[in-house]
Amino acid sequence: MAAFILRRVLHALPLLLAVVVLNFLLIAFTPGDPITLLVGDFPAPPEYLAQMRSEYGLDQPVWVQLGHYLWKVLHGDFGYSFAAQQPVSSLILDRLGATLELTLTALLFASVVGIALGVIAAMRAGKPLDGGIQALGSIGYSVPDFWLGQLLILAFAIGLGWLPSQGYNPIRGAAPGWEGFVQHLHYLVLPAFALSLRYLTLITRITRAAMLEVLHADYILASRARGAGEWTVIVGHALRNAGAPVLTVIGYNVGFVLAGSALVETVFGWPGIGRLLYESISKRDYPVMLAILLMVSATVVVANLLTDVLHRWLDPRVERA
Amino acid sequence: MSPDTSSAPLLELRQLSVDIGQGASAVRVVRDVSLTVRRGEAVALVGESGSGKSMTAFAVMRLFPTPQARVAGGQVLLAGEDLTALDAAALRQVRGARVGMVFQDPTSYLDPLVQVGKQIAEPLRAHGRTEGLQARVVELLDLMELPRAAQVARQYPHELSGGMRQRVLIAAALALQPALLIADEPTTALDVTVQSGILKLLVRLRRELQLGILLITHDLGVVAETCQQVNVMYAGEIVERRPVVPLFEQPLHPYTQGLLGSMLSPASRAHALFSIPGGVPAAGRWPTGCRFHPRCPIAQPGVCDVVEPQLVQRLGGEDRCHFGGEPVALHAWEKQE
Amino acid sequence: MSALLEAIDVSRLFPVRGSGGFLRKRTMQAAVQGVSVQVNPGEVLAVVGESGSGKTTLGRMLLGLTPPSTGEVRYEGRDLRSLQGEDWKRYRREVQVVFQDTGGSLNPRHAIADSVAVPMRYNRGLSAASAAAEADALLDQVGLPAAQFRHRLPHELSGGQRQRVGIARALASQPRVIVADEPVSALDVSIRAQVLRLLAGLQRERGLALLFITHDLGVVRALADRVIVMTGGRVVEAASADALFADPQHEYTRQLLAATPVPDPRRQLA
Amino acid sequence: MSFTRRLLGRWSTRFALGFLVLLVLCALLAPWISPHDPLVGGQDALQPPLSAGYLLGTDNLGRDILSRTLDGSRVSLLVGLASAFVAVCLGVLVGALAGYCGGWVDPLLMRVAEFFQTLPRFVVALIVVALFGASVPKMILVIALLAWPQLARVVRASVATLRNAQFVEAARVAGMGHVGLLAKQILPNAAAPIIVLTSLDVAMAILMEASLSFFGLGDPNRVSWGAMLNDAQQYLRDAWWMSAFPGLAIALTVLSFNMLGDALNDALNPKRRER
Amino acid sequence: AGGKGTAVLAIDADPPTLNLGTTSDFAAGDISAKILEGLVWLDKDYNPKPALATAWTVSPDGKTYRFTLRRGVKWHDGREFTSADVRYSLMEIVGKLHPRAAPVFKNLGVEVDAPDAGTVVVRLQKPYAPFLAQMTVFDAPILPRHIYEGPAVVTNPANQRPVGTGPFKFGEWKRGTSITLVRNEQYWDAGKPYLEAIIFQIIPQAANRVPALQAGEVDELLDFYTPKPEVPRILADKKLYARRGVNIPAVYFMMFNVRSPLFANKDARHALAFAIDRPRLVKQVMNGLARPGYGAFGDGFKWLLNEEASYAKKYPFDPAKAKALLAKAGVKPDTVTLRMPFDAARAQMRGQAQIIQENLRAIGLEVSLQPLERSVYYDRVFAKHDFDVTLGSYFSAGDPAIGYTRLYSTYTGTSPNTNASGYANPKVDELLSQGATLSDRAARAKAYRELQAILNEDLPTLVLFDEETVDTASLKLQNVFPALDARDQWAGVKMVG
Ligand SMILES: Nc1ncnc2c1ncn2[C@@H]1O[C@H](COP(=O)(O)OP(=O)(O)OP(=O)(O)O)[C@@H](O)[C@H]1O
Ligand SMILES: Nc1ncnc2c1ncn2[C@@H]1O[C@H](COP(=O)(O)OP(=O)(O)OP(=O)(O)O)[C@@H](O)[C@H]1O
Ligand SMILES: [Mg+2]
Ligand SMILES: [Mg+2]
Repeated sequence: MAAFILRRVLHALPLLLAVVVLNFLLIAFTPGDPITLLVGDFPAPPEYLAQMRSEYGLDQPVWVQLGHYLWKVLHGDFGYSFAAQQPVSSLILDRLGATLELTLTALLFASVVGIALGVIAAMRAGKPLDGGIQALGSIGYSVPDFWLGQLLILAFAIGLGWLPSQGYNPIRGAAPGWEGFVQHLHYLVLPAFALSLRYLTLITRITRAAMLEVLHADYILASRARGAGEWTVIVGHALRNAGAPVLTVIGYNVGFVLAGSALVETVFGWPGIGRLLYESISKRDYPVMLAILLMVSATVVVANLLTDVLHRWLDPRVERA
Repeated sequence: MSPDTSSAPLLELRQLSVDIGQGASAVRVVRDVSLTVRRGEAVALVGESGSGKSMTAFAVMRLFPTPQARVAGGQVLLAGEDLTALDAAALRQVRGARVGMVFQDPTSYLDPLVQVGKQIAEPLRAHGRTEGLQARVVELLDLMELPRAAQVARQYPHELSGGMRQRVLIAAALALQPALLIADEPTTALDVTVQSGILKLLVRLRRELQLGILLITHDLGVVAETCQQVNVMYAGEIVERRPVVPLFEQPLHPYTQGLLGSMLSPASRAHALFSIPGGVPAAGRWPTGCRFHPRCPIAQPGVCDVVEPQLVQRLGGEDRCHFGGEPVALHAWEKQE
Repeated sequence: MSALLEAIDVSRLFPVRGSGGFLRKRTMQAAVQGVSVQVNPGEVLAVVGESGSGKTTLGRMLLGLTPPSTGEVRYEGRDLRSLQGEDWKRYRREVQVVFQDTGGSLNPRHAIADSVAVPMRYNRGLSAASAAAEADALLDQVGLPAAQFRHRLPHELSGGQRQRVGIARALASQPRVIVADEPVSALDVSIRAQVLRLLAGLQRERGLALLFITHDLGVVRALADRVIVMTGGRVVEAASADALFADPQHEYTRQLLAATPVPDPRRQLA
Repeated sequence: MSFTRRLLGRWSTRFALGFLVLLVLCALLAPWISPHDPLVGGQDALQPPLSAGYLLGTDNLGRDILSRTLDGSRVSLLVGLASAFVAVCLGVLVGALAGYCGGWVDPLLMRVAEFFQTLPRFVVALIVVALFGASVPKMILVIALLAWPQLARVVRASVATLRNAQFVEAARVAGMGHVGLLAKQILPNAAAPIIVLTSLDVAMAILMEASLSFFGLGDPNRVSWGAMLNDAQQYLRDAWWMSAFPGLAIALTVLSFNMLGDALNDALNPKRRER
Repeated sequence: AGGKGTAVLAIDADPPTLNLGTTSDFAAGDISAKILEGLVWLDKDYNPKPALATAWTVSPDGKTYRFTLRRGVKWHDGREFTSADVRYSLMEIVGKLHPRAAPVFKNLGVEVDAPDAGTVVVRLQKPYAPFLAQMTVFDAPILPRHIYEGPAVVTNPANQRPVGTGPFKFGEWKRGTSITLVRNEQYWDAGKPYLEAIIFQIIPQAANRVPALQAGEVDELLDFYTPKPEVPRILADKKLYARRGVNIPAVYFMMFNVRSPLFANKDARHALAFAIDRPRLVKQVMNGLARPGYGAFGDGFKWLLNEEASYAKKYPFDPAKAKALLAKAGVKPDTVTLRMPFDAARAQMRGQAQIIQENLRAIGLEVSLQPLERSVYYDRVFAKHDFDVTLGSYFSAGDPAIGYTRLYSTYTGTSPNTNASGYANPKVDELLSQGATLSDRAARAKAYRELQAILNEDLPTLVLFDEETVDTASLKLQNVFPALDARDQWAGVKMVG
């Protein structure tokens, strides 16, 4: 297993290198000059622009910049954000917690609820309950998430006033202790829901399909023939065997959830990486963009790796290298 | 030790019917099947593919591979108790505890993700045993003549050979010492050498544990080696039933004779090989009259294609042929050739 | 008698992913090891052996579907690897196959007449029209009246009927050798006999050579002139059919004979 | 049951197909059936639905929502279908090559696919369109470039399995060449997942176009549903109809393609037939 | 102690820096204006009022300014504020790095002397009328020399946690969420400030800001952050105070590329002036919060208006006339497509562009809208001049000479936010220079009136409308917005209830 992980990591390295290089070149060859954004809306003297450019190393040929960048990334240094005038790593670290909180909550919610709904639908296949779950699922999957976010805000925050419309914590400061935590959870509900819905319905669909695939498998029949109860049959055998595709979908969609957070965090004013990315795109903050893209790609790679490892662990048939 | 034919039947099917599908589109794949298994007796159910053997077996435990199938009529008596009258919970108490079941393809009937020991212990757990599971599993695997039982218990199905897997399935079926074992083509997927091992095992268990066995197969050679009673099934119906020796020596139904005739023996050469022409009609598209008449060499127009034959008692067994009692039937196929 | 199709000391290795080890350590396992067989014109050669003994692999090497790791396969005395252009085409045409899996060996989307016509179009270069006509004739010949069966899809046929299509397709190339890989083991007893009869008849009429792979000694007895017995990738016994049944030499052959069920209820297992 | 019967057996599929047919008709006929010029407004800004002359109301610049929604279907469908088409061509080509050739070609192509899969689709599209400017062809290309790997993987898996299927080997023994084998024997049998994924890709592309337009990165010279939602953002509380109709149009279209995908999946998969 | 209440002010995003000496970012100004101070501040009538300078004199030739500094002022870190800080700030930071002030300082050849700790003398090489107006915290903030003296001003960590002399001290910056300022107990204006703390809450989604204001989560929302369609809702809210229309003038305009063959012709430019429905732009894009274009300098500076030359007289909405003019310019209908790039990030531009597209199509001109990411936009328009018409808006910063001159004065460089039209007229340059250097307002007005006559006729740029602003605050806040710039002068703001 350790060797397998090591091999996968070694395989992933060139991939990540390619991601960095491509992103770097993509961004470097776009028209426009980030420095002009930095100085604001009045004409700045050319000397000043030149000074800024050399300050950020933008006056060098692209391949030199790329080389410098790769060298620094290798040493864990993601450069300096000229828009925020901070080291990129500290900028990202500042926001990392919020994003982790949001995406993990969304993932967890989507997985648990999605699997539960999928199992229920599969067991009631063809019945009204199944139809209902499938119909809601299709709709949930089809509503554009940015629109959904707005509708949620309109309904639950502005209309009903049950939940805050945006932000991370009460503005004037959260109450201490437990109460504060509950207050904070209020802020989490809508964005987490908006972020998870598509994913949730996807998991429901996959779980349902995978369950249907295995519910009529011979070993399920055999287990019933041994007198096993429904719980054992469904959870112990069916869900376990349906697990691989479900797990795969969960793992391989982590990237999409992360990317989706760019939208949701912006709509809900959540102070995370996604919004930072969106802001950095509009400010042309190359180092931040690059670092976040790399981070997302790396997360995807790691998520895939974890999925495979988990898959191997769950399924003894996959050979252990 | 010969089977205790005097005792009350262990399993008795009475006029059992199985339907697939609902309402108008329902197809009766098993019709009015009656048969009996006693303690310590191996009873065969033979017939070509699609004749309804498996459906009959599944009907015993009311456990079908497709949700469309259901028992449409008749009774299943297990030691006198009617299983068709039980509710789901009560039926679950029967499954695995009083009736064990073994299937054709040991690979697909074992959960690939669960250690075989756990699967053998499953009926024990399902029926409330929590202690000494490990020991019982090892004991069962020993009984199945598997070496290094403790190690095998920890392995996964794909790590075992086909013969070992089939033994595991049998071990799981016998974990709670049921009186009846239903074995649906337990050796079809296996090599001949492995098959002979499994058959020997079944024969031993039958005698040592006084196990009643309902053995489903299409291989008459297997039947000849292991069973005492034989039920021949065609198109959802029992067409002949008799003890094994008379059945082989003096089959009355032309279908039985055909089956026996198409067996390969060391003496047969290909050009001389016999086969029943045609095939089993698809379920639901049974011909009128005798279901076998389109393939039958002695079928007589006006009789066989019109009148449904009934099971008739004769010569120590039963058969379902209009001419079963007449001399033509004894050598039906020879006259054909 | 010079062999039509022969394997000379062929072996075939397959990689098995070894356990442990740091980076992928490939170990090779032999599926077939140093096997030589000869198929003579017009003869039926049976290959028997337990599951996994390399029967299929041997057959595939003779068919040119799997290249041997060592040794060589010769057709009419010439190494397959040296066959070029027309010679290769002729080999392709003259050595045909019938597979075990009646369902999987026919394209589920093609009407059976089309499947039968494929070898005529490609191996023999017939035009679409003449291929279709000939395919009809062949279907008739294997007992599937073309008028009735021509347009059926494989799933609309029974196993025995599908196997007949498979045989018709093999015949469509007008081969001299057919490699039949367990063509009857998936079939019902009564249908099995039909197919065997058909094969035996064709073999006799056309003087076909047949390499027959099976694990059923009854089938061997019914069809074969000569038999080779394989276990663990090696040939352990080769003899004429009669000699083999009368006086098996190898321990495994004896086991095999003993394990075959005898349809005599008076000799039940004890 | 025939394929069509199986496909049309469910009401949801009939709904989806009906809606899509209607949509295509609307897109084709938009210039003739629109009550107003979708690009021309006037003084009648923010009229609610059912007000004189405007069935679905007007937007902040006084343009007719109905006409704009009809016109918007053209961009959505164009982007959806065209990018799915490009993605399918690429995906099938790469997947078939990788699956059929095996050897070193396979891992190489799959690494490339993996690389594109590692990139977060939406984010990359956002960056590319933001930095290089928006136009419909560009959007189609970007979306297609990010969508093909999934198809390639699926096709590769099918082809790799089918390559060794007995009927393919039989055809090989029958003398068929590589191209014939791929085109006539293998790919037709891998069609099911391709068709299903295509319909899902169309849905995905439509959503992506809408999202990009929502961020103000669409082509402003053409009406699109996402752009309408973007316009509507500021009027969410004052003119619900500005966002409701394009939003619904997106949701229904995506829903229909998804349902179609599901239905095809079931209909093309013989194993699912009876469920 | 002393302060009461915490005010929450909405902003849109994290500012890049809090060093106002190097940025003209709006949010940075919002925050830093409470921490830092200039020498003066401007009241609602553009009058300079004492801040760090208590008094000043101007030499008769308008070239020498002598400021008397406030004594006893302490930096937030406890150090004494002296004239050295002023000299350093003006010469080393503002004069070199401030995007708005640096070019002006360079042009004027500004020299700063500090004859003693309480006096600063500024010498210009030529007179410059709005000089005092540029000595506010926004254009010339005074920064602590002891912290900035050293190599790199732009990367100084103090930019993230500034030290100033203002009423509030930097507290905490939660990135993406909020920035908190706390009361400066040592503030020179004893007793002030009245607030205990200020929280700048980041609300990235514009649509969420007004609800937050109405719900009382936020106490102040400036026009800059307010979506226009929501303004009527604000004006109707009884719990809110809205300051409407008192603002620093800003104009939205359409610039013609006079290098292009089409717009080299004055008739074509006039045609567009007749064709574009400016009142509709005001109504539908700005929700009525603007005034249709008046002329080259808008109508924000009442003292310089030239009614004779105004657009209302010269270019009423008249598509027929527009068509005729186009024909006269030799343009056949439906043969030309104009390329109109604009900054994609600015929501108002899209609406304007669409109405203009519609208006021009009506006279037979197709317009291709090209929303571009900002730096690409700058590159296309200001560096490459690759456009036919473009949309923009310039902010006057309180004087036409500061903000609007760059629209018309001859310019050959590539800096953004300059005159990209390619229009060059020595007469105009001469008059603009007069407008900037004459110290007498009447004389300046004369120059500007003459400019309007020329520019409204030559029309290198068509002013579409003057923006009107609505800055809003909760009624719980008292004494808000005493200054011209709503972000300035928060020491006197009180919180009640
Ligand atoms: N899932 C199913 N749906 C519909 N019909 C079925 C299903 N399973 C079996 N049948 C039909 O029921 C009939 C009896 O099937 P059964 O499986 O009992 O036959 P069998 O005698 O066991 O055959 P085999 O030797 O092939 O196992 C057949 O005609 C078959 O077509
Ligand atoms: N493509 C392959 N890759 C790896 N191993 C293979 C491959 N083909 C065959 N083998 C291995 O080679 C051995 C021989 O296989 P082969 O299929 O030839 O046996 P067989 O005698 O035909 O068995 P059966 O009776 O089960 O068909 C087996 O252990 C098998 O696992
Ligand atoms: Mg069966
Ligand atoms: Mg084989």
